[in-house]
Amino acid sequence: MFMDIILNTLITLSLLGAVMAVILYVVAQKFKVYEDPRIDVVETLTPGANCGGCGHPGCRGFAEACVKAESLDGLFCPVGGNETMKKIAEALGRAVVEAEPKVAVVRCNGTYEKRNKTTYYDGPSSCAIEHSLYMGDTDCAYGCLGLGDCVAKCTFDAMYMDEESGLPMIDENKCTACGACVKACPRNIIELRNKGKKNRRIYVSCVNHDKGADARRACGAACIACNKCVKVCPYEAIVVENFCAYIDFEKCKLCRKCVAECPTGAILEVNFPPRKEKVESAEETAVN
Amino acid sequence: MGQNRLIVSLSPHDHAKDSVSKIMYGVVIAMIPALLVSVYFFGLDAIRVNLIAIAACIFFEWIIQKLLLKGELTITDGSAIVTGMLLAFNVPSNLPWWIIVIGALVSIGIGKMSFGGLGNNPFNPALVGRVFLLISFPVQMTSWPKVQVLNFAMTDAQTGATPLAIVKEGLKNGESFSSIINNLPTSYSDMFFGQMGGSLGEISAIALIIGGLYMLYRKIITWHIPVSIIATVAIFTGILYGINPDKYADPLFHLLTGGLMLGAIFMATDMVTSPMTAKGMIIYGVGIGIITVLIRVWGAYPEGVSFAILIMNAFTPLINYYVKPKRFGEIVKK
Amino acid sequence: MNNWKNFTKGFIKENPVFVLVLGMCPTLGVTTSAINGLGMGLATTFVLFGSNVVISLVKNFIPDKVRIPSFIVIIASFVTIIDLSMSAYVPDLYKSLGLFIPLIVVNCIVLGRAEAFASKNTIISSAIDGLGMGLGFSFALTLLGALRELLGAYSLFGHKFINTDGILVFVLAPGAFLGLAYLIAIMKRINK
Amino acid sequence: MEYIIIIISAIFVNNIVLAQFLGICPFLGVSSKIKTSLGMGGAVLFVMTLATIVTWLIMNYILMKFNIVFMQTIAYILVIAALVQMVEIILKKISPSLYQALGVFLPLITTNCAILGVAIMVIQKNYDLLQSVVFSIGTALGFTLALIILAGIREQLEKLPIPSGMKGVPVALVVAGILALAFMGFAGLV
Amino acid sequence: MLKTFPKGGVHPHENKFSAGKPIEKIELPKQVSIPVSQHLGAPAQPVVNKGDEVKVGQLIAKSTGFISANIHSSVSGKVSKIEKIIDSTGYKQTAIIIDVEGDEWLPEIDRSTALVEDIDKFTAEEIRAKVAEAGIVGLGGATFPTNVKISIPQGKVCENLIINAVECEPYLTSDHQLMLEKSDEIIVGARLLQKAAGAKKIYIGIENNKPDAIELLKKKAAKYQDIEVVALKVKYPQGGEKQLIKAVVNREVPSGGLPIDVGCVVQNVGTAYAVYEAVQKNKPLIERVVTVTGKSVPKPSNLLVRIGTPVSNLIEKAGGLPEDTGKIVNGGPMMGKAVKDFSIPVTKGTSGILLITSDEAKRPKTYNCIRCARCVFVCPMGLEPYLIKNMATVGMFKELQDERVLDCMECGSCSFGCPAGVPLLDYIRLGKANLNKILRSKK
Repeated sequence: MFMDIILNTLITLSLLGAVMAVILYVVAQKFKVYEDPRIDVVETLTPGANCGGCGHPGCRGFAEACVKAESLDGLFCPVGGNETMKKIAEALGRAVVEAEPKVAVVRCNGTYEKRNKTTYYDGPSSCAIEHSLYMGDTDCAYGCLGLGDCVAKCTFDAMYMDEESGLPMIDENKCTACGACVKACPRNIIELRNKGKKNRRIYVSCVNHDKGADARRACGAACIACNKCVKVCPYEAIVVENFCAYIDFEKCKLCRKCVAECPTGAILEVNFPPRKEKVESAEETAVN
Repeated sequence: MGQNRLIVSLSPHDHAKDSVSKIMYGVVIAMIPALLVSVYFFGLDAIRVNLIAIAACIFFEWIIQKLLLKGELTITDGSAIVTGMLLAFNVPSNLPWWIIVIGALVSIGIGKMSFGGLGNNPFNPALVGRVFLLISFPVQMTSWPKVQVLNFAMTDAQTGATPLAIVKEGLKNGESFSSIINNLPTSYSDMFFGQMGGSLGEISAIALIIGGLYMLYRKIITWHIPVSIIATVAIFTGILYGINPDKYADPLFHLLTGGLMLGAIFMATDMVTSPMTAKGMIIYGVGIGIITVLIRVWGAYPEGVSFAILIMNAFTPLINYYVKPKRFGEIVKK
Repeated sequence: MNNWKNFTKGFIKENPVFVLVLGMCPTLGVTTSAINGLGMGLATTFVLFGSNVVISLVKNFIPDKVRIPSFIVIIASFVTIIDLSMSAYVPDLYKSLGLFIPLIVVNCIVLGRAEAFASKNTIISSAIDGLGMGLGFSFALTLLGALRELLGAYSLFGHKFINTDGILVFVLAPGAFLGLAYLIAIMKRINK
Repeated sequence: MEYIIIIISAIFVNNIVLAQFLGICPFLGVSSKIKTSLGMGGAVLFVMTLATIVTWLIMNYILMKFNIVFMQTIAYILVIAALVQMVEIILKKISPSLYQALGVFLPLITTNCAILGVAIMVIQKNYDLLQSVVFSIGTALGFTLALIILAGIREQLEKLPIPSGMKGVPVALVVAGILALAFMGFAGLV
Repeated sequence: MLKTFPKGGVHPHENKFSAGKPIEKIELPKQVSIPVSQHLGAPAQPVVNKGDEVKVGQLIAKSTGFISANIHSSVSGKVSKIEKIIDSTGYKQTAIIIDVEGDEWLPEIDRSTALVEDIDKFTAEEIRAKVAEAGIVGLGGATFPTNVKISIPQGKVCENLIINAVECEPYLTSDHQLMLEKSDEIIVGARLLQKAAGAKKIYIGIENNKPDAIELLKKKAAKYQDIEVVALKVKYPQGGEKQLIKAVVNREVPSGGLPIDVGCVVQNVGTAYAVYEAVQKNKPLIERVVTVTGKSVPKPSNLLVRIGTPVSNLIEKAGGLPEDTGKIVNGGPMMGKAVKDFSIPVTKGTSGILLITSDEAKRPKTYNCIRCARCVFVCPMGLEPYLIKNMATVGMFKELQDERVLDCMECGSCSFGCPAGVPLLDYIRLGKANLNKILRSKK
């Protein structure tokens, strides 16, 4: 009796298992869908943040794109950075494009002090809406509106609004250069720039296209396209276009000459040691 | 410049000057006739219940906003008063104070503030509170004091069942509807004016209708929901009555008793929890009507309006999702 | 030290109910009283412990393809054991837990731990993990059960404090949902 | 009439989710979008009916015959696991979009206690095969109904500022709690 | 029962303070700034240079595309500069700035007030050419080039010309006053438009709050079989093209379609007058009637203003800037645009300048949406503003296409009636703009 039960149990279970296995096998064969197994492999290598910073719908989308693409050119996971890309390249047996680490930079220095408000904007706290309405509550039609659309879009908690200046600030340690803020800004002020050696960067913190006098009238920190920086730059890294200077971060060697030269202080330097006295006085004049 | 800056905003630059608090206080005004009737029949107890409920609702909203949500205080918008009054209208006038406070806590805490306050709640907060109490304290919630005209002594009044419960019980025992209704102490005109047992705000159909007309006039509600509920109940029960007048109560009885009028005019029309389109409102109203009759006729509870409204509240997002207003210039696909 | 961490994480930081939101069905279904919650929790702990140990033992013999089915069979065996022994030794408790005992087999926690932990770790740490998680689960269930019993019947582990009916909703279905909702919300706040 | 009562009871009065607490995981997990929840409901309806039939047959014609009823849990879970995998494979082929939408929750149907629960319940209730099928259909419909209602409410809440502590599971549970409260009104209907 | 459109609409306070005030000519300013983009479509290309002498009516910027319009000098004098100035859009646009010297008109412009009724001397082709030459755009506010509208595309037939004399915007009275003073010219202008578009019938739609204009036009139109003056119930936004067509001839312009799809062309009364002047008097569009009004304005008036005159001159003429002015709106209160400062010039689309006191200028307090459904009930296009707002807030722009957000004509009825004070239209615009961006990038 006891043996019977055990025997029955064994037989039924193994039979059941076998039948199920056969059915499953048949079904699996019949309804086979080919899916590149490498997609799964790559997906496990991604950070899984699903932030969309790479331009693909989520990490699996990125993995699919990686597997399908001929080469990994143009495919870069901003969150995982080079390390992740290296791993993916290894897994797929391809060469990886080394990308300089980047960081988001707000190219507007129009603090409350530097820019007078000329109207009172009454509406939802959204840059996009204010931008669609008019040039903004200051006389500068290009600068930051200060309502924090970029901060709201940052999923890495790397941005905050500085209450004193009314400008968004970026925590460079948290910033993954995913570009969400760049897309969020209706005025295209935010740019992804190379992090630079020792995290040092120099950039023109202004994007206005007004003539010098107009720009100056609207904002004390505006680039007035005086061309002084262009003249002083030994590496031809600076160009002035549409009444605004731009420093090419690929060419810039961080010599800091332009910073001292700028009459409005529109060129900013980040993470440099403090200057010697002479230069400081130059900065002072820039502020005045 | 500086101090004399022009204001710039998107159009329109004019506003109808209506506001949420005006609407809420409008509802409060509309409830006053029913409140007066309840005082007339239940005495000071009616005022006691109302005051406790309103005070508790305001207090809980204030404390939750202050301590937990740390958001902007919105108690002045009057919605807590409406919730408190509706909750009070839905309970017997002799309910112990602590049960009312629990009801207010559930209404505000669970029904409203859990979702972030006014406008976000998918369910009518007062009804959440009332159903919670009904299921938690079945005894206290279903012993209704008998009406006594202008009795202001705070004595314990006798309690009795509502006409709905009496009829339901009688029908279950196999009596015919006509014999039950003839033995009932309340006539249809009594029911119309409110001289019957029940929750304190639901007794007088005429007072509720006056309030409803006022809200219609103020454009706080539209006709769709109340009319569709009442019509559905009338038609559905009419059919049943037509099939077997002994086994089922007549439509007029269903319309005048219980919380139907209160539900149709004040509870179901709660803006936050009812559909957005005219078509959707009618579907919603018909749904409430059908479920009400189902529960009243075949369910375990004598009264089903509260449940019916809560259930249709749950369906409201789906109705909004599937029922769209007629778009201008829509090309009709054939 | 590491083992201690493995053991305690199940209580607050990775509590299967409050934080991972797994095993909701028994959590809601049986917690009408503290004792039911505790009983269910301990039964689950037994299965978790047993299956974790066995799986970490046999993990090397099982081919990857049939991993999950084998795990399920192992788990199901332990469930059957506890099912039968409970019906024999604690029939009252067994009756009130009812359907939920055989349903331990589909409790996401059990399979989840097997897959995520036991199939990759040694016996000792798997056992500790299973025990910790199980006790964390029991803790959650007991807490919810106690809350519901306290509010719903004014009693705790069968001791009546006030001799009337409580707020009945809490021993009924809606109370389970509401009680758990606010417990999770509170836990969220604590974990922050 | 008997079958109608079974169905109404399974959908409204003893709703599998709101009254019996089975299938809570997918109930909370797949209820953020109306479309997904409809798909999930369909999948559950299909798997549940199929599983009930198969397990009923196994119970009555194998386990009882060989007197090894205690093997119920093990045998059932095997069958269900295999069935789910089968559905998954078929769905992947027939409707990739639905497969994508249901994603991780298809395997979760295996561990959906509603399926196993119903399979066990029909045995406990001594239903015959037809009754079992009707019961499982009704239960699945009840599950889908609860799922869609919750999905509708959650889709609406998603666009509103909910207190941060309540976001996600807690608010879904509160909604479920109030729903359960409301569904208690159906008590005594059958 | 008066005719109206069936779905939605609101009743803002009319506040027509300047009603019945005769049209006054305003003195020439010292300097005018004439933006090159005063119309829908591509900006015109300046054809004068700094230092050039120009006369009144001289072409100073040429239309650059199919949808574009000529710009003429409204004064005589010297071009002082061509530069970017802030205009009523709130952005900087290129404008031709002219220092006024004297008032010397081009000789071919007939400045007499004699009525020229004969329309048979022109063919439809010639009328269209003259309209295009004169740079006429829709004067109701949309500023769509008129010649494009009356050039009926192949395969379509224009049955009805509807003259939009609704003026449903509160406060504004410029069209009303124009009808009272220039009724004969308007009728001739309408017939010119009819001929150009080949329409069988003319309807003139007027809201019932202008009984004097209805009566006068009915009298003047009596001798023409094919002109019908239709009195309409007062309801905003009846002046919207689609609503007007629905109200007058009960046809529904399909979603995404144009009035011509249902055989209609709609023209503003002001446009009809401008067409009359352009065709019969050779006068390009260089001036228009502007209402200057507001609750605190000392002298609400209807002014005949040269294009390019600074708004501050108009306000001066209407009695000066009231002290508590909080907002200046170019247009009416429902669809007008708040402007940034007083120096902006009057353009072809400026139908009114509305001054709002500072306490009324502030928007009402915002509550949570209580889903009262008023926005759904008042939306004349049958949309669900609350839903669009919610979706735009969480960034579901692509899905907005299914909610037909592009049908929104931004009448503002939803924001106007919202008891919670939610700026629904702001978000709808945001959604529209983002959806358009997505659609454009797809192309």
